[in-house]
Amino acid sequence: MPVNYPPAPKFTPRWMIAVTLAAMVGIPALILGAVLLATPLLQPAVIDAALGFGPYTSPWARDLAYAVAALLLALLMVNFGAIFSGAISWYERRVAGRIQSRIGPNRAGFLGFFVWIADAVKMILKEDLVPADADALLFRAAPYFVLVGFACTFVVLPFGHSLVVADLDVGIFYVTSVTALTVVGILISGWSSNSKWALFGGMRSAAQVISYEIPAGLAIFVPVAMAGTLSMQGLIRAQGGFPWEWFIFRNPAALVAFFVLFTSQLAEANRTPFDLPEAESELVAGYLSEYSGFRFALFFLCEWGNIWVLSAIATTLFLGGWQIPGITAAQIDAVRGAGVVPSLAWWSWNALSMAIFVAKTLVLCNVVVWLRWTLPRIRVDQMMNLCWKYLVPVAFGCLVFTLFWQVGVGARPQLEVITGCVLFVFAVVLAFLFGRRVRLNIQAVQGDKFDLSNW
Amino acid sequence: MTVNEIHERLKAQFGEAVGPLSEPKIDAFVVVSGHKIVDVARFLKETPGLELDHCNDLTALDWPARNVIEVVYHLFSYGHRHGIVLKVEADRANPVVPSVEGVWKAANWLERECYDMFGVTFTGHPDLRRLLLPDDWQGFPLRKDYQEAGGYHGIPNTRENPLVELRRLDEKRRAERPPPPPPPPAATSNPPAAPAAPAKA
Amino acid sequence: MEKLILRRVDNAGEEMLLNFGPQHPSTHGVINFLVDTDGEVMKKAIPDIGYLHRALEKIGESTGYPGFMPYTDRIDYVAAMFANEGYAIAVEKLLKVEVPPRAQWLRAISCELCRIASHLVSTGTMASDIGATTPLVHALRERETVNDLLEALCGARLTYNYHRIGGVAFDLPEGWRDRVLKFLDHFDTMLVEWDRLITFNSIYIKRLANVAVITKTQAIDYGLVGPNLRGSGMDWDVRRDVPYGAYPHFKFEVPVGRGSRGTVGDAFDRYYVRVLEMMESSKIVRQALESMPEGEIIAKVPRKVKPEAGEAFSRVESARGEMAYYVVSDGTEKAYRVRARTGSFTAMGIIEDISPGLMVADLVALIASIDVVAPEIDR
Amino acid sequence: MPKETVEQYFGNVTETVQSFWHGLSITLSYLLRRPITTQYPDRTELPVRDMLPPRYRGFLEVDPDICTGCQACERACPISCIQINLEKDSANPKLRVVTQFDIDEAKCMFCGLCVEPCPTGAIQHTREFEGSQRSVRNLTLRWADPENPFPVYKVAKGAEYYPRAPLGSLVRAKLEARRWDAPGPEFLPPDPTATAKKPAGPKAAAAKPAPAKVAEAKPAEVVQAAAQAVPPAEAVSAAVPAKADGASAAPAAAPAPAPASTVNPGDGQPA
Repeated sequence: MPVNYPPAPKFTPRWMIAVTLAAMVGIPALILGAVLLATPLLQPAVIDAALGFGPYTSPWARDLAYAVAALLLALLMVNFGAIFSGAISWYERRVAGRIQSRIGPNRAGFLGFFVWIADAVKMILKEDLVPADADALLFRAAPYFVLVGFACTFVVLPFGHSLVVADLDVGIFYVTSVTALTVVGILISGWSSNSKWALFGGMRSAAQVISYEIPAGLAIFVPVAMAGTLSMQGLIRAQGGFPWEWFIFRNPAALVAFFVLFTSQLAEANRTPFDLPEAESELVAGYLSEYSGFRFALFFLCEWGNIWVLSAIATTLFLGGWQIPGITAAQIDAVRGAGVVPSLAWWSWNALSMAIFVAKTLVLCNVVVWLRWTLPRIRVDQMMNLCWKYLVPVAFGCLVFTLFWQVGVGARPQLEVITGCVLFVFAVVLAFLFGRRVRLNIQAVQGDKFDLSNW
Repeated sequence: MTVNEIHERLKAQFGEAVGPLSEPKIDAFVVVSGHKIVDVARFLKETPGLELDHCNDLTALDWPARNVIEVVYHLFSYGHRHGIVLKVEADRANPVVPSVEGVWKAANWLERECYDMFGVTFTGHPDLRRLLLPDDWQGFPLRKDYQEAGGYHGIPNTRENPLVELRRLDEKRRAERPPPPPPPPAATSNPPAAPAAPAKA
Repeated sequence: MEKLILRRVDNAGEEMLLNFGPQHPSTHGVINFLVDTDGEVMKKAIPDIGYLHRALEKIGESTGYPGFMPYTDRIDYVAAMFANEGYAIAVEKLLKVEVPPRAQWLRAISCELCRIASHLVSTGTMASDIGATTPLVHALRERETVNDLLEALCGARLTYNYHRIGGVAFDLPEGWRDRVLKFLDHFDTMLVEWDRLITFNSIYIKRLANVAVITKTQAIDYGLVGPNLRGSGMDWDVRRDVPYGAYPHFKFEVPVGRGSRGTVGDAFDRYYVRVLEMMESSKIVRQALESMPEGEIIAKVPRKVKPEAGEAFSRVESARGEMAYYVVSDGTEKAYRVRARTGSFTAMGIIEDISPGLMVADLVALIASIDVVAPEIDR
Repeated sequence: MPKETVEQYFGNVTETVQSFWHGLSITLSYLLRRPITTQYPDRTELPVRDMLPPRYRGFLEVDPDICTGCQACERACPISCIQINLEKDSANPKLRVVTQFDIDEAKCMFCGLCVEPCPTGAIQHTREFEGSQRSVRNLTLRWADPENPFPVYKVAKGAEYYPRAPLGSLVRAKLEARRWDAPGPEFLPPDPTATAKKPAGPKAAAAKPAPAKVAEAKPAEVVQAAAQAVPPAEAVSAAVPAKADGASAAPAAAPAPAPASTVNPGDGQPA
């Protein structure tokens, strides 16, 4: 059929592949590089030293400088969240496609990488609909609650050895409290939409998130008890670089607590199997039913961005965070130097620690994505059942066990080392068995074989 | 049990209310008088040895010539693997038949559909509303004399027929054109070329 | 319907009336449910159907006998082959035509492949309704292969129009047999993987087991047929118990719900019966391909189909249960009445009585587990 | 929720772990298998129509060169989407010409019933399926030019095959000749007098050259009977390698792939 546009090319043009690959590498490199540079340099102490602020400086000038720094950091972090959630939306669709024997997005750019940018542009250009009978003010405000709850967590999320916006003493506690803002936003959106489906979604979300805060909170106490601090950096510094020095392996209860925490966080982030608030086969789109355009995009930005948040928290608490194997945090501190700008070696170690942290977090992000495309959705009463009858008692048991464990470790420190090694070997064996299972799965189906083509 | 045996049992039980077994052209049926149908149905379902527990189908036939609407019951027994077809004749002007919903729950929807399509009123039915058609639909579509209203609430149900319209266009063009005597030989000389040329719309 | 809504307004605040459909992701077509809920728990779900009513029975009175065959495709477009077959059998009964053996074998093969395709949709959408999208795509992937095979056989992927009065339209294409056998080899192993991927997933089982239990007596009383009836523990299959076509020549088992994960007749049983039926269909296709007789594929049927006056009733085991055609002839070229009794129609009738006490999420499971297809309900 | 025993409680946990183990291993294994989808339509190996099986029921195509004007297809069509008009040639009264052979492809349900009675295989389903048009009126394909009607084809006695144009070439030419957003023809305003006639519409119009039609019916049926005796067209076209364009064009009732003269590999699509 003659149509009004030229036929699509048979192959992706070279320049498009080049541009896409450049963007794939460049965008993360740019944003992570900015994080690497900005977070240590925009700290009060560094600003004071750089601008020569002393005890006699006008508080106004100092506050202005701090405010500018804070704004810059906020901008950086929100952008990091947005870019990550966009990129993972593409990645998730690609992985989902592959899991489902499909290709996934493949039109905008090589491997369809620019689809998330296209989506964002499309969402912004769409009409911002407010239903006639909706509570317009709350309806418009709801996405910002969600966004604020999401963005605020980045204040304490570490990226590397010294790469954190603010290492609050109450770090992990702060995270659990600001994420609660998200549920307020969802509840408001569900109520104000004046739609029964949205109301259902909002109510489910409220019930779910609030319930799962409890096992999550209890599970968080396990590493906190082991480290003796609430500070995110302090929790990481209490662990080591090698896997057997991670909290997850150092204590059998921590292993269990990790799964409890991860499950609860999935529920708090409304991810499958806990995607009840927006269960598309039951509630059409749940609390999102009436949203369109940019507000809809904000909800999804937070949803996908939350994958990073939950993975980063789990990495921080249990998986050794940014710890570099063989190098202790104190050693890195030592090479900083006395100048305003740290030494090159310090930057390198920090970059390496960031790479390690990002890698660990991305592994967990993959798990989140992978779970979503494997599991069905749980029912609302079963969700409550799971929380109160399984996760809460187990988390509580873990906490009590850890308290005794810490007493034991205080008496015999080698206990932790032995457990760490044993559990690590156990994990490796499990991973091997799992890999074998995967290989057998491919062989079991007639006609299927190992094949990585047709991406 | 064969259809004949079931029919004999029925005949013995209900006598006059059960008509003769139709001459089995293909599938034989029995005409039952309307006021007895619930009793017959219950008898067929509950009598040991018959146990026609499956109301396979319930529908109707419209016979304007005989001025009746026949309600047809296809019954079957899972246990004994036999079945029978019952028919109840109702007056076309005011078809009323007792409902067998109390005997087979399946009849609930089947009777509603029958009401919807034929206008047969099933007395004793708990919820005799239109099923497939909207509540405010006029008429009973599967009756033979049903006339389409030509739309529903201003929604037309016809589409222009391009075949007829194109034909009219052709005829008009031909009428407008002066009849030329020379073309005919030309038309016969190059017929194969004609289809290749894209039809001028 | 208005009356119902008005009644609800009286006790507004206590209960909520939810319009579940007609445009809803998991109503499997255009069906509306008026759901009366108290929070997540339903008081009642009242089906409101007819959105896809195309008056096929009325159309059947105006097309000739052969001309109605393509319309039967549209009765149940997920499993069109059975509608073809049922109608053909009914008209053959009227015409007293004997179908040649090869045609009967071809019918069985095409129907069983179609059953696989239909059950794949059913089980796949069920998984998707429960929230797992991956199994749906895997099921559709296998179904595409079946569709390819049927397309090569009869030229269409969905509305096959393959059966004819007196036989079938085409013989097997070249190389088709090997393609089918290759697919079945793959498919059998795929089903094992399918079970591991979704059937025995603990969340999935928890969502389905003990949900929307239909007892055996209820199932019979409400006229449920096919996998829904068998899921309730009734050992009944038209193919085996009222044999037609080539089925008496094949050995196959009839899977019956055993309540393996909960109660007999729960949603899981109905689901699992379908999975097992796919395996049986695969067996039947293999046997049929092996024992395929030679000969004509269509009986001699006059071009003007004009059966003598009378009526015929045919029953076939469709993917959605027993599909019955009731064709009445008045001796002319056009049928006096064509009636299609479909499995989905009666299955819909039970929802209202099963729904009280279920949760909204269970309604989705119930609809999926009785595998209704909107066009088949409405015709 | 019924009471749970301790075994059930822990059984739930182990069952969950086990089933997740299997489920996750399967989804992971799919990352290492080949997706089955292809990028449509620009990355397929062949144009999609050439990958379809020969029996595929796409757009209907009529070869006017071998159309006998028997109207069997028109009668077979359950939805009357074919309309044929025969007239006597004004110059040669013995010759009948087809002045209208319209197929409403928008209405057609691609059932294939019209193909079966055709004595010469003039009407066939092709593998063409892409024909979207902005105006639905443009989907009525006109196989006879009313200005220049084609004469009916006389079947020679004992004809083994009919010289059919390669299957699909005609309909493709027709579809390609028209832009997708071409405006449809302007129809005449509704005729107030025609309302009474309308229900009988196509039939009444077709019945005009009545005597000719009756005469025609007889030979057509003879030919049909002959066509039934030979193996169906399909078996033949399936035997021919399906790749070459127009292989499925092997006309109905041709025992050998005889009219290969018309099968021209070069005249397919450039790809």
